[in-house]
Amino acid sequence: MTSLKVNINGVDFKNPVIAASGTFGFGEEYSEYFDVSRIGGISSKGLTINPKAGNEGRRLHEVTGGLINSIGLQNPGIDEFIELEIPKMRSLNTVILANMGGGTMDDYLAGASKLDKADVDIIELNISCPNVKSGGMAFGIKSCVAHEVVSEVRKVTKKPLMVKLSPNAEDIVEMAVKCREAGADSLSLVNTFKAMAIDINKRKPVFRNIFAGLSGACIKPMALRMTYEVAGAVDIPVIGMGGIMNAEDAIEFIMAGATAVQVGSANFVKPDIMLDIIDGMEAFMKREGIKSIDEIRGIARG
Amino acid sequence: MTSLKVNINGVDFKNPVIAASGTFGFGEEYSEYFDVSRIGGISSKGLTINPKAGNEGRRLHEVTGGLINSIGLQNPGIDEFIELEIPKMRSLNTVILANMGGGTMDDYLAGASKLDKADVDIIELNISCPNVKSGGMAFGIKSCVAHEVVSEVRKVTKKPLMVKLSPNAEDIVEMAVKCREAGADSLSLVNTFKAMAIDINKRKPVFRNIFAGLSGACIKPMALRMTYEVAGAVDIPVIGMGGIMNAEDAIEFIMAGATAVQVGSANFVKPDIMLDIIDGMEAFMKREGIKSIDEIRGIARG
Amino acid sequence: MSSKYLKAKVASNEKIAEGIYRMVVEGDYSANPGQFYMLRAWGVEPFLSRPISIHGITDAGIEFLYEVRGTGTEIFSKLKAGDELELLGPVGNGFDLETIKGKVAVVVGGIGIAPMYEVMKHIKDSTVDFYAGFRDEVYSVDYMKEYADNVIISTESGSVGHKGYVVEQLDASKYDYILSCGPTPMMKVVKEMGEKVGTPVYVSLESHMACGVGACLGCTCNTKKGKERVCKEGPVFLGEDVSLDD
Amino acid sequence: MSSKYLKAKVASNEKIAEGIYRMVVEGDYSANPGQFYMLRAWGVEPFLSRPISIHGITDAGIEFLYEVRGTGTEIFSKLKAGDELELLGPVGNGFDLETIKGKVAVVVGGIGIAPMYEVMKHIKDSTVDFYAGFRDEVYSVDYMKEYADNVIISTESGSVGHKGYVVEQLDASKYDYILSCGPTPMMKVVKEMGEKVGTPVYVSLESHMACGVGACLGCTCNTKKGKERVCKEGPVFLGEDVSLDD
Ligand SMILES: Cc1cc2nc3c(=O)[nH]c(=O)nc-3n(C[C@H](O)[C@H](O)[C@H](O)COP(=O)(O)OP(=O)(O)OC[C@H]3O[C@@H](n4cnc5c(N)ncnc54)[C@H](O)[C@@H]3O)c2cc1C
Ligand SMILES: Cc1cc2nc3c(=O)[nH]c(=O)nc-3n(C[C@H](O)[C@H](O)[C@H](O)COP(=O)(O)OP(=O)(O)OC[C@H]3O[C@@H](n4cnc5c(N)ncnc54)[C@H](O)[C@@H]3O)c2cc1C
Ligand SMILES: Cc1cc2nc3c(=O)[nH]c(=O)nc-3n(C[C@H](O)[C@H](O)[C@H](O)COP(=O)(O)O)c2cc1C
Ligand SMILES: Cc1cc2nc3c(=O)[nH]c(=O)nc-3n(C[C@H](O)[C@H](O)[C@H](O)COP(=O)(O)O)c2cc1C
Ligand code: FES
Ligand code: FES
Repeated sequence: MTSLKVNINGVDFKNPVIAASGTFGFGEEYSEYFDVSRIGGISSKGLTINPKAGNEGRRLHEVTGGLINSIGLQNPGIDEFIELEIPKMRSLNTVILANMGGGTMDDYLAGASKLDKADVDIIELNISCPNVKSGGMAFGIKSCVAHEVVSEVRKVTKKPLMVKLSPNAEDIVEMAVKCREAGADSLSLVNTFKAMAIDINKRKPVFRNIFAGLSGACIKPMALRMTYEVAGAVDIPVIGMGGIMNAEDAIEFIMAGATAVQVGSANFVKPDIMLDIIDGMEAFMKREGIKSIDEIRGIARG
Repeated sequence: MTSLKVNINGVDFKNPVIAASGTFGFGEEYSEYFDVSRIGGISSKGLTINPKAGNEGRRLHEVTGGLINSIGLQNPGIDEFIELEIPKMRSLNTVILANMGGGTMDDYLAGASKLDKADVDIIELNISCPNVKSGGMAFGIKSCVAHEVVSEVRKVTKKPLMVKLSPNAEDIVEMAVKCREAGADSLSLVNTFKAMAIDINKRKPVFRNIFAGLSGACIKPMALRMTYEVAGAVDIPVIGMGGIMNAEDAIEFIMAGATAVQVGSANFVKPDIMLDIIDGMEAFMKREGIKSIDEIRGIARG
Repeated sequence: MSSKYLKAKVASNEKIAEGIYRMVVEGDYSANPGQFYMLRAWGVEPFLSRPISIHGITDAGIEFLYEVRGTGTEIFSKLKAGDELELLGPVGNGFDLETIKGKVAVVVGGIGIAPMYEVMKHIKDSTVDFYAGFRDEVYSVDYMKEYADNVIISTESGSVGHKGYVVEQLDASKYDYILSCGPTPMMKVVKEMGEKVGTPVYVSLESHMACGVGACLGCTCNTKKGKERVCKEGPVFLGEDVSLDD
Repeated sequence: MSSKYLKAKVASNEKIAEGIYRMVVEGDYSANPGQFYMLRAWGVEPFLSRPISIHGITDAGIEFLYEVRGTGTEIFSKLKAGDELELLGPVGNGFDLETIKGKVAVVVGGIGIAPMYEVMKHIKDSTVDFYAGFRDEVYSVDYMKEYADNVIISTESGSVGHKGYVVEQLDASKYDYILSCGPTPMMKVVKEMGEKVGTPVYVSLESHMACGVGACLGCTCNTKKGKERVCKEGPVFLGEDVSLDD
């Protein structure tokens, strides 16, 4: 019997394949296309304490092996999420991660307090959000800033707290260590890479904010490296992501030390790609005589 | 008359398209395939004071939109470069950049002193090399370390000094500013991104050194972003590179503020791709009625 | 009309004008006119699927009419009978053909003609005037005539019909409803003409899309109700509800 | 024998065994037997071109024999007559056929057979024993016989010829020269057999390649003279000069 089951911070997952925040809505949109209950979990679109309209102008730009997005955290706000979306998400019968962002410390704390009482399994704290106070540099760049946010959020919730790291961090390993010290129960990485594109005919940046976030197959080799480094530096579960397109990619992350993986942009390539990934992982394990995913976790670390 | 001419630190380039270090040998290998004198310049393969055999084991791994390499600076050493390669390079009739690396401060200084007296137009200082003294962390990660190397190298050469930045720098803007303060005449960026791959059948990293450098189309959106940021932070010429595959890409870098560009991995896709890029840039300029590349440099910065 | 992700075989794919192709894909389809599909005929590169409107649904399958613009549509243009295509859809809302009745004008520019064949086929108990503008070469109008009471052609080059823009031929006040699809500047003029005389105008918008199913929020436009998704609440909007400014 | 980068049309591309194809590409070619080409039939994805040996050069063009292993060779297998292919080459050194004379053994495993047809064609004033090992299905041997004095087949499954490994059939001491191409473990055995009895063994190596022209130093192997480039100083090396350890 091959088992893909994993446990993260006391929460049981059918398998280690989780839909990444912002690419899967609240799961409902995709439930028309496949049996969403088969995936390990869903990380909700990024939530903020107040509803957010998101960014103006172009929001997407395709590049080789991926895309750049500038959605700007459009979301209905945590209250509406709790009231309208959680019940629907629950009916999808899989683990719910509430992905939460914020522009100030207060936003984070207010959001976390509300989510603490909501019917979600894990809070995924997105620290890639621009810090309003420090001129827009994201919370996730300097470890000391991240440490402060995570410590404070830790105080207001008893839910499992997964901190989602930004690949733009100055030092991803130090960042991981600091977040763990500050009370993170698990870490997920990576968020999107800071990138840009220029429309040479219009002679200006494609995006209003100039910079936006790169995701997709193109970031995988870097995301895998960061996952490997972080998994070696902390003793809490690490959830890897970034450009995972198939079962082989997912297995690389597991062998690098990830407890589970998240799949984001790949959902745009094929709506039910996560089922292919789950089935492919199971087939690989059967072929190699691997009974539990624990047998290969971190195995490439030697 | 459309002119692609540029001048960098007093050196005239026919056009702003330069072959990137390590991807074009010393130029000779490609001269069989096209008229190499048509390109703006050649950055030599990375040189070190002593000959280097480079890394053992697999050196290349293909990924979506690019490749990961672990060559390990294999090169014949600066003496042999000066004696045997420079004369051949000169006969290719284009600008010569001597790309130089090192494992210690002494290596850099000894190398730069020799190159100072050699027939090269520009020294391109590669600070992405692992610093033997600090446990292998590259010189190009922390600005203070880079500042020290550049300052010292500056003292031993009067040649134009171009410092090649690593995208793995903790803060690429601060890095650029520090390198300029330390005496760099120009900056080139980016070198390869720290990445990795795992062979899931062998259950171990593809490369002996585990980590290796990512290049190719996949890195372009990040390299362009860094070029844009750096060009906004310093008043010396910035030479952009990273995933440039065609004329449109090259123009994006120019519009982001680059004085010239380098083309690396794209040479593997089509040996004479730099000619396509040069011709394409010229065609774009004609179509848009642009007489000199100066008219569009940095234009996307608003 | 439930949406699906499926693979199907190309039945035919012919060039009908310079850079314009009509492709028929095998299978059994049903959709609301004005809906579209996310199409794909490649691996990971280009990364995203391409939104293409339903041009027609017949017993033989589904028809797409498309213009070659870049990598994706270029690949479509090279597909041959028997090649495989991935389809996700039908997605989007389409036109509300229960409401749209009476004297109807359909105003299209260039490839904006694509969704309107299936739309006109389903407009009932109405007279339909079909206004079509092209740069130079005229296409698809021949069989469009089947469902139009009047066909009014404009070309910028003057090669066929009125020389100039399609909107120059339109008197919005003559109609109960106007349906429009084409370049944004054209739809903006039509929308304004309708607003001036109180004729409701429906526009079919374009936007860069990733998921196509409403999950990524990449394709939003500004409407009276705030941001709405072109792939979900759209692509068809009531002109007065939606902003056509970039 | 100067190297070029060119585009050429596929003349034919047929499956000759399970997963094995023979492709003929139009044009006028000349090369040293054992050299290879960097082939490409796609845009940027996959990123790198694929090294494929010259299987044969005829008046009709150049022949490649290849096994489908992954994305690149899969794309090759789908090419049809008239499709375009990009070729960079011929590259590498090839076999030194001025030296190789007398009693010659050619020892191949699987798709390692590819370069040897052109090689055997050009071995002059010699007797050539051709040892070919396969897993199960035997291919290309029929026309290889043209240039071989003796053909000795082995299959691991025993379906044809000797059941077992090809090297089990070989007595290195009988030959003046041995030429080998195939899986590294096989070539290692052949090299050692040669070294034991003093027969020079030439091996044709594989390596992951980027540039194919000697510029990137990505394909090096360890030789007595230090690192050498498989794409430039190789792919053919004298066995005793080169290390076959990973
Ligand atoms: C709802 C909808 C229906 C459409 N119906 C049709 C149709 O029936 N026939 C037709 O010819 N075209 C239609 N289009 C436009 C078509 O999707 C684009 O022309 C096509 O995506 C261009 O892809 P490309 O690879 O050829 O061009 P590229 O320029 O290489 O595309 C690059 C990127 O931009 C996106 N893109 C480029 N142009 C557009 C655009 N105008 N709108 C949205 N995304 C774009 C692509 O999806 C891709 O992500 C429709 C668009 C939308 C949104
Ligand atoms: C000098 C030389 C001559 C060759 N001649 C032939 C021939 O005549 N017929 C034939 O069938 N094969 C030949 N090969 C092997 C052939 O190049 C590989 O099978 C092919 O590159 C695999 O590509 P893929 O996309 O199908 O597989 P993938 O596994 O998708 O390739 C992934 C990557 O690995 C590289 N790669 C994979 N396997 C090899 C390999 N064994 N050697 C080098 N690179 C590899 C590819 O270039 C690519 O970068 C030769 C190799 C070399 C070095
Ligand atoms: C359109 C889009 C929206 C995203 N929104 C969020 C978000 O709201 N919160 C968050 O933490 N990450 C967000 N992400 C990042 C993804 O969750 C993921 O970290 C990243 O895309 C890398 O994974 P991938 O390469 O598999 O897409 C978004 C990504 C995309 C493409
Ligand atoms: C095979 C290979 C070898 C390289 N060797 C060097 C080197 O010796 N010195 C250096 O500064 N950069 C080296 N680079 C980095 C390139 O010069 C360039 O900075 C990088 O590849 C990004 O550009 P690209 O995406 O156009 O390749 C090497 C890159 C590759 C792919
Ligand atoms: S394309 Fe994703 S929401 Fe419309
Ligand atoms: S492949 Fe570049 S040196 Fe051989």
